[in-house]
Amino acid sequence: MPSNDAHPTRPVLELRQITKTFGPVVANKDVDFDLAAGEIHALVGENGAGKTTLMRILYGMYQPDGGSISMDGQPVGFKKPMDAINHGIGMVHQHFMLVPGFTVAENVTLGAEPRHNGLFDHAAANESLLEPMKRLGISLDPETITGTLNVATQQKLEIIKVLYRGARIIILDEPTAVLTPQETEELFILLKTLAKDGASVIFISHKLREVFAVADRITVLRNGQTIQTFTAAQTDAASVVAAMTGRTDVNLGRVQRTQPGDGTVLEVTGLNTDKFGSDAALKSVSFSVRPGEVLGIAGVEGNGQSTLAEALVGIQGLTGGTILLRNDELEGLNVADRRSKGLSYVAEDRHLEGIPLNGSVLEGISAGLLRRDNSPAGLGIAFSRGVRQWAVDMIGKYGIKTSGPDAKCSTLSGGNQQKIVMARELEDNPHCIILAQPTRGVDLGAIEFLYNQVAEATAAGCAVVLISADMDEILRLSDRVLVMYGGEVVAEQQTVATSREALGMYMMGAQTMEVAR
Amino acid sequence: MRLTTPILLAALACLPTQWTKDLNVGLEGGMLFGAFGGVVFGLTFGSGFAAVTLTIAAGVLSGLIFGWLITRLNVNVFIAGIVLNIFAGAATVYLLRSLFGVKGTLSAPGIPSLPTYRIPFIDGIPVLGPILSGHTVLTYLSWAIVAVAIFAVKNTVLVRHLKAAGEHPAALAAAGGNVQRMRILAQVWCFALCAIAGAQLSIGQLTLFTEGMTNGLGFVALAAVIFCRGRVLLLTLMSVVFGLASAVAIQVNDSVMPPQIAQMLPYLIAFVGLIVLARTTKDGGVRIATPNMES
Amino acid sequence: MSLTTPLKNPPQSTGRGKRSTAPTGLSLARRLGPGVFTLAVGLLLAVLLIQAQGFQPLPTILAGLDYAVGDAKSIARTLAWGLPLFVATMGVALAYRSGMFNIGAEGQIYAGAMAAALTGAYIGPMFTGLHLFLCLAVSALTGAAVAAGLGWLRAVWNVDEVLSTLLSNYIIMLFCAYLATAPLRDPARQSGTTKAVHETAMFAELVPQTQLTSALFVVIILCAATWWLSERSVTGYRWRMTGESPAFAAAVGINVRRSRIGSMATSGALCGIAGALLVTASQGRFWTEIGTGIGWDAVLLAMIARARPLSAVVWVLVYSVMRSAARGIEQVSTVPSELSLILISGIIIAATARAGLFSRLAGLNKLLIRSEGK
Amino acid sequence: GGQAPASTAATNSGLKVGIFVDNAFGDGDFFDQAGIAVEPLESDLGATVKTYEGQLQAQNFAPLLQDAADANDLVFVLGFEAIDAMTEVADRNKDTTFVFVDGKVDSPEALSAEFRTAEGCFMAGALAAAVGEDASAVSTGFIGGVNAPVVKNCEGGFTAGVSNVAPDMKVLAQYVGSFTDPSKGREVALGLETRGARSVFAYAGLSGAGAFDAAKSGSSIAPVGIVADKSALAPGKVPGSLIMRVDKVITSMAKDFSDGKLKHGEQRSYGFAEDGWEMLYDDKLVPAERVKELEALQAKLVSGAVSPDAK
Ligand SMILES: Nc1ncnc2c1ncn2[C@@H]1O[C@H](COP(=O)(O)OP(=O)(O)OP(=O)(O)O)[C@@H](O)[C@H]1O
Ligand SMILES: Nc1ncnc2c1ncn2[C@@H]1O[C@H](COP(=O)(O)OP(=O)(O)OP(=O)(O)O)[C@@H](O)[C@H]1O
Ligand SMILES: [Mg+2]
Ligand SMILES: [Mg+2]
Repeated sequence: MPSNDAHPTRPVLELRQITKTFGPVVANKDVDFDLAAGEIHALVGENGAGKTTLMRILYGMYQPDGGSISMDGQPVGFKKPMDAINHGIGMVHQHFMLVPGFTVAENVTLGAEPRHNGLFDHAAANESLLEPMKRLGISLDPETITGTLNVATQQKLEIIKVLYRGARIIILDEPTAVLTPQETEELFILLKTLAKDGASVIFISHKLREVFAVADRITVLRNGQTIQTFTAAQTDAASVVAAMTGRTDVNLGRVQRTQPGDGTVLEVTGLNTDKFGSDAALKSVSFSVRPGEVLGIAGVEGNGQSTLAEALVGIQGLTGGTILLRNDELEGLNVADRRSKGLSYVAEDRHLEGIPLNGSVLEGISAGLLRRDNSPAGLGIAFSRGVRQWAVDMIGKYGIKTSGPDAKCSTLSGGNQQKIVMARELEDNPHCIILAQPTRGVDLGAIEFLYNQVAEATAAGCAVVLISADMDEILRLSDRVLVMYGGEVVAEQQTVATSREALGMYMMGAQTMEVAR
Repeated sequence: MRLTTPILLAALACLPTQWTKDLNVGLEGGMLFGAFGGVVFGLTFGSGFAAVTLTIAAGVLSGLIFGWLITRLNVNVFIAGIVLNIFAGAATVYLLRSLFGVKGTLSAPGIPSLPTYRIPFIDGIPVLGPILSGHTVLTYLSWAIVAVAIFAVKNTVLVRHLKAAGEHPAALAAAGGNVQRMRILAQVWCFALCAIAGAQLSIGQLTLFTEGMTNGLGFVALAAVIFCRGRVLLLTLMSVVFGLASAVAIQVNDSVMPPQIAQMLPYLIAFVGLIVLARTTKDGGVRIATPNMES
Repeated sequence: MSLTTPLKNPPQSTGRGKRSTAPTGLSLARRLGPGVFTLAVGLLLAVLLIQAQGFQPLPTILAGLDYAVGDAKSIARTLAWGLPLFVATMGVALAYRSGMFNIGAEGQIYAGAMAAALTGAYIGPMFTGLHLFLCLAVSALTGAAVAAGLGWLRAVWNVDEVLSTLLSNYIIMLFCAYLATAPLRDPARQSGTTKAVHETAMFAELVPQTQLTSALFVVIILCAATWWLSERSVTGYRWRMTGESPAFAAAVGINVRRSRIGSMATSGALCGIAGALLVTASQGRFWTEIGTGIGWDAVLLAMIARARPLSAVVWVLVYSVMRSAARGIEQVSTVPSELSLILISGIIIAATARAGLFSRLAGLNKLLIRSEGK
Repeated sequence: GGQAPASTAATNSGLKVGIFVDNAFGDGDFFDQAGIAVEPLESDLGATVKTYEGQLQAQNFAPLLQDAADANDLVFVLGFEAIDAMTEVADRNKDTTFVFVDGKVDSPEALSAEFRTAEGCFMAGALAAAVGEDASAVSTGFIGGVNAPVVKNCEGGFTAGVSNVAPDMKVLAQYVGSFTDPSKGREVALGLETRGARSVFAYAGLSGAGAFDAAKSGSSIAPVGIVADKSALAPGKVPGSLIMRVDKVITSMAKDFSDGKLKHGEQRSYGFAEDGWEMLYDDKLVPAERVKELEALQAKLVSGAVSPDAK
């Protein structure tokens, strides 16, 4: 166990030999982990490595099958989250744990409401926020409805919530996934302030850049086991990646691709729409994509990227503008007709739109083939022997790990589910494909495979619109980047000529600031 | 007013289950059991008070069982509700026949009726008097529950936890709340109030039990709950509207409108209201938690 | 997505866990297991209820079964009773499969029955086959129109179909009652009945004195066709995907609105035909209580069959026998025939609670083993 | 343990009588009135009686009637909904005699026994008017189940009866729209009360029970009973009942059958003269001279001196 020079204090928290299985899945196996006072300790690992599980055990949400937890040298056991909370552990979950319809004050005090004569004490609740807010140096109206706040503020609210409960060990599970680089930076300042005050932070992230920016120590999990604990100052990204993947040849740089061709495949002018769910409405969005080109669309989520994708494919109606695919007008067409014209779409929410979660692999993968079926009234057989054989071939070609075409989609891992989607969409031989968050929740190995498939498609002349919240993805794969803010395209950059920071500025709406200056 | 009380009570019963997103569509069945319980307990103990108390107790017990089924055993609440409606229809007839040997209606001199009370001052006021006064305890109770509910929504931790259990159960659990307890509690409340609503029908308004005597009232109440989207005052208003519609339906003369058409009124209002609701609110109609057929 | 305890519907964890733990040799047992379990619960319930009435359970049940399936005539009678229910259950199941909770079957059956009764009575007499076809077609159209309207409201205006179909039951049934008691009442009759249909609008009896008519063949064809449509055809695939995951369907280019309206219309048509069978294969006219409860039976059976056509057919068979047996039991004892409805309720709850119950038991077992180990 | 199930096969060699009802016994009304006949049939005629309940499941009517035909010589059928099924079953079981009670049936095989509704309701109207007059009411109420000919017929008789006794009294007629909804019946009764009626007659099946319930729980309205003696439903409130002697009709026809006096296809009609109807008065609520008047009126009705038909 490498000791930490920066924090010579003895550990406030020690996890020893933690084991947890879910049926056949071993999520944690003999995991060791310790945490010192005033330390920021990062926990990294690929998808499904067992990070969340370990933290849930620590937080009393799961009971370990084996192993022990001790705090300040005393063995402890948490049967439910309340036990952990009472021991000063607070958790900011991977998904927000905020009730959207509640006010800020109600959310922060949920589960530990100040009471007066047995009734909810509105005044005391509002007041109790002041101290944590002062500590973090932010201010919020306690009466605001939480659902109306932006994600960064909600993230801060989560931290206020943890402080309100008096936590001295704060767990953050992938807190930056939804933040812009600048917002991430602000969050890190908060975390460092807290650590300086003597609190300990466990920080889970996939993004090594962030880990190195904030952590004192880094522990790597792989397949549910502890691989190594590094001192951040004494290691580098390559060693951590090697520990995470068990491979030394992982390419984290730009994907090898052919040069885009000439002409235009997709030409979008002046798109306007209404609001789409929680996403912004589009305001005169225009762009074009060349054959073989990858156009990246960057932006903080909620700035119209989802609306754009759904508007292009025809799920969301337009209030104005034109979409030309190889000079065919698409605006008036429905999804099926647009697809027949050569448009493909990888939806951002895999479980909702990408695959039929409870359906079979066969049903998911052959949607493209069956769309073209025009037997009278659709009464012909859906899955003829030919279709089945095709599906089996695709499973082989894309290396989809499954027990067979009749397996339920929900039994596949995220990466394999995404391969089903990719197989279906790419095998349609589209002229243009819209990729929305194509590798979200997919691990490094599968990502590499999927990128290579995209590269192959572009080599064949397919135009790609790549919508991604992952800046690395955009920088690695795209030729050109558009940045969206508030439903508008606020910047266009050549990928090789821009930087993460510059894009980050635009994502925050910096363009308007520039104009103001 | 008389017709409003059971609708209002049933709607209030259902409200917390809407908060916890376990909308109980079995109101009709719950009320039917309540009505049956009121008559049976009344007949055995000879007192209206005992009848109501025991019926509520039975309701609480059923609520616990129902809550246990839908939380611990993961029975889909929609299926459970539909089954409850059908089960109640069959079971009350079964019991009626096997315990009392009658079919259709159980009416016996021994069935107590709940006394009605007049409110001293209001009783004298010309128009309001007969509307507001001269009702059973249960009617006044229903008004009291409305008041308490309005207060509770604003000021209690319990209602917050109930709502959190529906809106974001994980958040409540993570904050140390008990989601399952809240969900079960909502069902217990639902059954207890349905029991009262049923008792009001069988020994408040009448002193007899008839097969299927709820006659769709539970579904009307359900419609009221769906319209109100969790708000108590609106719920009360809707219940009164439906109550009035039913009253009009009964008193309207054959020469004005055939009785069958008149009886459609509450359902038609609910149906049209449903469409209006879906058209006017942003996120459209409320989905009832229907099961996934794969599960 | 996967959270712990508070998650209301843990994402398919149970099904998956089973798949990978159970040895493959047990696969047949596992597939039959649920059915056996639920039937066992039903049987247990029956024994308890009959015993509570002071009768010997087994002989009573056997007497009931003898009444239901004792000889060819009994079987024919039982089957005859179930004919409309087969069609209605298929209809409801088809809609469920497409994610449309059509609990308006009762109303659609009434509408269909009324349509068939009017077509049978006011048109014709004419060549039997044609007249019957006309009756079925008109009621199918009527049921389809009603259901498609409600489906349209759901698909286009997002009006929750659970509530709208529910309310439509009352509206339609009251309207039919109005028609049958006032403008279209058979003047020679006291109660709310329409005129009797012409002989040419009645199915011929197959087995004398049992009411088992040649409608049996119509029912078999309809069941087979529904199965093909729902489980095998491309349209069925589109509808199922719409039900399973509307967002997925929309994203891959399936017309979700069309699927919803189409499946509702087909469902309504089947329910309408079920209503027509009540008239043309049994009653010969419409009357106000003609189909009481059949729609709800269909809803329950479709649920218990989890909307699968094949298993729906099996459950309708089982249920018809139960109903018939309950009637037989009523004749030889004082056990009310509502017994069958109570049993089916118990069976559904048992079936839906089974997974939860077993995983609880398994958990308990594990706990016991572990505490012994310590 | 427990009792063994009964056998379906008849053991007695005497007359076998079946009574089929389209709904079920235990209604405290029409069907139970028929059920009274079982006892005298068995003791006086030595018959074996079996009962069949259709439970309003129309699909069961024909099979059950077939069962009844197989097991009995004489089958009484009660309930309008079963007419079709009965004519059909009667046609193909010529060795069994079917009698439809309470209505006219056109069938060469089945017999029918009709109650002259207007005649009975006339007396109910007379009683309601008498009670209303004593309570100095200007109107009396008539509650109908559904708008069917029998009910209209009854309303006519009722109105005639009222105007015979109290020519100025208004009849407030209201239909419930259902025979099975007491709570609506109750609301209708209360509505009639607020419109000035002090007596009411409900020809509305179960829905009528609501009127008795209203009276029992304090309403000042006096409900006249129908079919059976209804005084127990609202003790001290029911001035009298118009009793439908279904039992007498059944026993007398069964007797005629065993004497060989029943002809297939025959249609019989019952009124006060044939013991089909009977009036029962509560002398605590109706003064003796009123009862005398009413009995005199009934005699005139039987003799044909007054007509029960509405003017
Ligand atoms: N409730 C559960 N039931 C069954 N398996 C589970 C459950 N929760 C987690 N797992 C499995 O345990 C393993 C570890 O999951 P965990 O969520 O801890 O991974 P993670 O490292 O947090 O991954 P990610 O980076 O995707 O958040 C995975 O294989 C996951 O599928
Ligand atoms: N809640 C759950 N219940 C049961 N099994 C689960 C659950 N969540 C995940 N699994 C299973 O655990 C396994 C790992 O899932 P997970 O999505 O974490 O994989 P992964 O390691 O991230 O894979 P990939 O790299 O392909 O995304 C899969 O087989 C998945 O089906
Ligand atoms: Mg995780
Ligand atoms: Mg994963």
